[in-house]
Amino acid sequence: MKREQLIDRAIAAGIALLLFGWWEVASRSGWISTLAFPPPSRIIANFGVLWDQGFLQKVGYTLGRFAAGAVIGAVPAILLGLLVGSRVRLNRIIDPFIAAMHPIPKIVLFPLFIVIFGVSDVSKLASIALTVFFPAFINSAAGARSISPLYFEVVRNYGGRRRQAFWYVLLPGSAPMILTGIRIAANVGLLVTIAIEFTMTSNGIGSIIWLAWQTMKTEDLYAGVVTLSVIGVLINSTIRYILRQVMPWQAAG
Amino acid sequence: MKREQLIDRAIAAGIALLLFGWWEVASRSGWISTLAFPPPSRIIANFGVLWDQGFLQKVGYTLGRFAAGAVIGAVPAILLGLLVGSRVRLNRIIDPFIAAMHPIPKIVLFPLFIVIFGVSDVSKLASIALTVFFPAFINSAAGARSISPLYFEVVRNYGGRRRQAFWYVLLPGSAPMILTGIRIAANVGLLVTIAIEFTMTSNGIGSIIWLAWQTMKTEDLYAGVVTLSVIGVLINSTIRYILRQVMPWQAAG
Amino acid sequence: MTFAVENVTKEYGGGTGQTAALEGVSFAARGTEFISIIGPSGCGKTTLLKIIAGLVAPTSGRVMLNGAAGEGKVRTSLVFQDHGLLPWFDVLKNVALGLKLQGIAWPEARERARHFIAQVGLERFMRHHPHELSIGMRQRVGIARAFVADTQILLLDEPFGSLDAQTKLVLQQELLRIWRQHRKLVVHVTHDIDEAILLSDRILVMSGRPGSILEEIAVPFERPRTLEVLEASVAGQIRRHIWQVLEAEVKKSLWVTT
Amino acid sequence: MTFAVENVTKEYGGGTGQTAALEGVSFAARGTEFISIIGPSGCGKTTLLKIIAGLVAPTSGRVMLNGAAGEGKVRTSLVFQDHGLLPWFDVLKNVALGLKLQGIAWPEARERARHFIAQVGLERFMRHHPHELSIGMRQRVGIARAFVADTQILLLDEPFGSLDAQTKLVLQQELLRIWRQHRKLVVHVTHDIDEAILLSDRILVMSGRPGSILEEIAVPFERPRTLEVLEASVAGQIRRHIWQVLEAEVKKSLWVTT
Amino acid sequence: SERELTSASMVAEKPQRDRVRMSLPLSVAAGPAVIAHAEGFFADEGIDFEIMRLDANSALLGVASGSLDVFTNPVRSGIFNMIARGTRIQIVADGTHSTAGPCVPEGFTAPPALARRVKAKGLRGQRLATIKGGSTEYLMTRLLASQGLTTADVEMVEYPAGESSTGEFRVLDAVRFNFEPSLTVQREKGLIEMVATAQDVAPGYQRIVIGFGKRLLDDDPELGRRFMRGWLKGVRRYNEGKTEGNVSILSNFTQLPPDLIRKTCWPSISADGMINLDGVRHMLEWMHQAGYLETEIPEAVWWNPDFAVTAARELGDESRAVE
Ligand SMILES: Nc1ncnc2c1ncn2[C@@H]1O[C@H](COP(=O)(O)OP(=O)(O)OP(=O)(O)O)[C@@H](O)[C@H]1O
Ligand SMILES: Nc1ncnc2c1ncn2[C@@H]1O[C@H](COP(=O)(O)OP(=O)(O)OP(=O)(O)O)[C@@H](O)[C@H]1O
Ligand SMILES: [Mg+2]
Ligand SMILES: [Mg+2]
Repeated sequence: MKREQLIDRAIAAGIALLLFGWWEVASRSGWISTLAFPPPSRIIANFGVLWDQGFLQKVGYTLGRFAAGAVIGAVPAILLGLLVGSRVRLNRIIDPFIAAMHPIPKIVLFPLFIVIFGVSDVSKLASIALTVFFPAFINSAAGARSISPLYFEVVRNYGGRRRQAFWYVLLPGSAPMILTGIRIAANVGLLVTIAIEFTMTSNGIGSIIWLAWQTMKTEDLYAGVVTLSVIGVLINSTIRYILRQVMPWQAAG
Repeated sequence: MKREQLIDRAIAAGIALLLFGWWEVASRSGWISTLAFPPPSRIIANFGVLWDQGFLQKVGYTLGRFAAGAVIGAVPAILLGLLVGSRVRLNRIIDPFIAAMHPIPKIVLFPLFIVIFGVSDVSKLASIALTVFFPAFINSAAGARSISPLYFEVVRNYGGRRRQAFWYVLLPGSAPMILTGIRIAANVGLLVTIAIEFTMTSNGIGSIIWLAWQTMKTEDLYAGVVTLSVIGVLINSTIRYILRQVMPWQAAG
Repeated sequence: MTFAVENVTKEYGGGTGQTAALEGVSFAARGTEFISIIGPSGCGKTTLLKIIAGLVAPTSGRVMLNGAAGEGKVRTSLVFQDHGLLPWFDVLKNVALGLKLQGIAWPEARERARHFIAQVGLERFMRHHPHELSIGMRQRVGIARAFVADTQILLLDEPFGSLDAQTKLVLQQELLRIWRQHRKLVVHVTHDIDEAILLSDRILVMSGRPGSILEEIAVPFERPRTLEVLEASVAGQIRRHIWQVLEAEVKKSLWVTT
Repeated sequence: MTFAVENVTKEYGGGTGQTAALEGVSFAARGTEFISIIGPSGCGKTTLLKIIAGLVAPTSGRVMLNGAAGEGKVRTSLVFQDHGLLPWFDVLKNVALGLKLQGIAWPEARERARHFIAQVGLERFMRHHPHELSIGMRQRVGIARAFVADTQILLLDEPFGSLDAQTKLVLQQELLRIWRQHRKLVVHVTHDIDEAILLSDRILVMSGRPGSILEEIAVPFERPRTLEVLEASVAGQIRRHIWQVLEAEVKKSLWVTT
Repeated sequence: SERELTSASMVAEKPQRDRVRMSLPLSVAAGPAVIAHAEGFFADEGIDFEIMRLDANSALLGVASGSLDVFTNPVRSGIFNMIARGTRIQIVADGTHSTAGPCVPEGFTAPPALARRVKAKGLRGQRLATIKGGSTEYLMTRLLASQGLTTADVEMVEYPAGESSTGEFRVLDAVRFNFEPSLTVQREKGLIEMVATAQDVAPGYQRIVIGFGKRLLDDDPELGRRFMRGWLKGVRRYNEGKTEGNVSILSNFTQLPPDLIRKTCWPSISADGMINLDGVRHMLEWMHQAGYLETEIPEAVWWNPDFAVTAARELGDESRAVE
């Protein structure tokens, strides 16, 4: 098992190297536009330059915004999702509202947030939180619905009250779907954070990408993109780690 | 059961009416900004005006774009997700790539699409499809992972081959999570369709909203928003209907 | 404690139409009695136990405790026919579940759980999760969980069905010891007529679906009993009688002739 | 067909450490034999059947068919101990599963499935889903599914454990009829010693975990047999012998004294 | 050092400084405010100045709802419609406008081949990128009109353009509106050529305006005047051109490298705060025809020159000297 995992990691790394290698060659030899797709080596070298300009601090701004918004959105989403998902009638009443609010574009309606929350950072966090809310809610509710009623019977049988059923059944039983929802929500939230930073802030990865566009510094652009990818991979590993701890019998790699 | 459902619908409708009633009064009496939140009655009246300006046709453009992009994105997402989710090692190899690509803003990839697809509608569909892909993939893969190995054993036991296991176990067994993923994906896809239409097209709901902002005609803005909400509710009802058909033992309302 | 099931009826609704599971089930019991229930497959035994435990609502009728309606009022522990182990907990946590839910601190709950886990021969598997156990082992975990909870009413739904004869014997004795020592009401569903004779004060025989009580048979043997009682002629009579009642009931649904 | 299990060993790995389930299990069988396996709970019986069916890979050893390694090569149908009904299919589709997977057209598959569903007394529940059935009814669906598939090897994992005595009897007879008529190899795991005596040509008694074959006992009665054979003295000897072997094995893991 | 003294004494007398929040784009066009802030002109006026980067719609709604005090916005129908609906906002000063000169900060560009074709044979039948409703649509109709064409005579490409655009990275094979800094960057790389400047198409083109909301207009007009003094001082310093100080302040603010800031063309901003009224009137006429304006509103309702006039008078003649 252990060895197989190492081999698979190596295969993934190999594929990544191959892709980047091909990109490097294709860019250097001019098959693909060097402007649009600068060779990876140059992107990496450029990281050094950015580093000296406080790159890490800018990433920190993005992460701070993202984390705050994500937590504000995800925690109530999970709790409400589990509650609604575990009660058929509540679900029937609440679900249409969720369905109606989900497709309302948060970025496009950002100015309305300004009216409600003012021009402060609260408006930005609210958009991120609201974006994170929906996938987390929907998957949590579906997770709650997927739990066999037998398990709730078991807890009631041994004198467990509703609050206890939450900790003993609802939360562990829907953990895989909650975590899958969190994974999607985190990524969507990250995307919205970047979109907000694009036009609404003068710091963070989003503004790096925006500036890079303005000045056609594609290495900077890819620095932003690579950073986002790394964040994405870290989010995902964390979630898989938690999943392995919580659901030992369903751990896939 | 039937009667309970009707009561719940009535409760939901009652809550909605209350909210809109409060909004109407609050807006008319000036407690909330009439500019940012025009009274619902005015929004409804304005629908008539928009109708005469070919509103339905514009909605049609949005739905066309959205449906095309969503199908292009979701079908491979589900198939690939089920494949990857049902094989531990494939999952271990592919998953990091998904995790790395998910948080890349699709607008950043736009130049790539332009290089590949040219300045046509195809590039726009590609953005929508890619956005839809990730939630659909992630939930499908998680759905496949959640199926008890016992069911695969049953099919193998009766001489079923891999292809058959797909139809007999993989697809029905992960249906709830696939459909939950589709629900999230559809909404995210709709949001991106609107974002694309916002600045890149002169038709569709997104462009209605764009023009509404340009001219600060907020009734038009809300016409777009309400239409999106209705589409969201329809998407959701359809998915719940399918779920009830496919998973009779897990049907929640 | 007095206990009575009064005219309980249960209909399941749902997608595929109505299914009548129980019809007018009534019986009474003393608070320290050992009752076994025997009936054809699908006649509503599990449904009846769940109604007594307050987990399923009867369509009509009620469960009386000390003269008042009380489904689920007095604490019961049900050994589920399909084990009902929580897949996210290991054996130890599953067995300690009832204690934890009663608010007993972990060190004490752990020790008490450990005792019963050893009793069912699973000490080595304390840290295993249900999916790593054989079916019989899961059933033993379910039994240990009910034993440790020590409630006034113990409901057992074919608790020994997946166990080998020897293990079954050991656990039957343990069950009797607990019952005698803690003076509780045991309602025990089984398909094994001999087991019912060996263990119970009274045997209720149920009809085919929709289930109702056809006969109540007192088992006259002194306690403690040994396996020898099964060779007594009274045991033979009881066995034959139940056999015949069951045969008639089963033939109604199974048209195949033996 | 010749059949042999050769020196099969199985270790389960996983989160909670290694568990040795089987150790050096060997036995051979003729292609038309009826073999029963008896062993203490958790000794690896289910694991052995799954290895024969090719569903679980042995850690070492192999299953030989007609002299060649062939786990899962010859078609087998296993009646799963935990039923293994697909929750998304109704009873009819579950029973017809094997036929559908063999590419048999729906009208024919449906008719054949319907026949066996009636056989197990569930005609009225054809359109029900597994969650609407009692445990015993689910077990009967699992049996019908295996019977209808009609494969060369039939593997039964405690198939009658949740059935009442009468239903069990009917289905045992049906099993024997199918076995005689279609001349197949049956490997049947049971905890019921009498059932093993009544049905089998040979009984294999397994040791406690890690399981191995302790004894092979031929059952000398003529067929067809009636319940009377159980009263024969040879039956008594076999019963007592198996009982003693099991007792010794079970005592190793259950320290409680009876 | 004199300024430091005054500001110190002001702090001493009046520890409670008034906060003014203003929306600004992340570009050189934010120059006056950024410079005034950095040089302490606002502090001198007892203003605690705060810069907000916001999109145009958020800026307008921010001012309308009182959480923002000064908006920076392109001239567009939304401003006038809001005023017509009774929102208390007014345009109070010039943001940027075009002037004749060698250094052009905005105009229609195209990839070289297309640019040459357009210059030789005109726009008819060529690809033109725009988006409806904004001020770029106005400029585009002017561009077409200058060649006697309408939108029917060209191939319209749906693409983000004008002030909404975030990405200048994509090089589009079409004539499109373009502005700094991507204008300079793309021209340097030889990716585009200028087809027609904004000044060619609409002389004195009023691109950006700044405006006040109720707080500075009615509740505390004195604060509005103080802000305007600081702002105009900033404009004067901005108009000194690409001095070391200005370049470094703007480079800091925009996060663009100093040499790029130096290379780009800085848009003109009038030192007395006056807008190109004729130009705006013409735009309003066009908006009305295009159906973007709900009602016509009198000039006095949307344009309030008083703050700028007063501030310019108080600041004396030195402003004019620079211009
Ligand atoms: N998936 C698994 N992971 C780890 N251990 C397992 C797994 N499946 C079975 N085991 C272990 O293997 C041993 C044999 O299990 P098996 O299910 O074959 O027993 P069995 O003889 O069928 O028992 P029973 O009569 O209780 O059904 C048990 O000790 C069990 O703990
Ligand atoms: N959730 C349900 N929905 C619909 N019908 C159900 C449901 N649960 C049980 N039934 C039906 O009720 C009847 C009684 O079921 P129950 O499980 O009580 O039987 P049982 O006597 O315990 O049978 P067994 O001995 O097979 O366990 C059955 O006919 C079954 O089909
Ligand atoms: Mg039952
Ligand atoms: Mg087993």
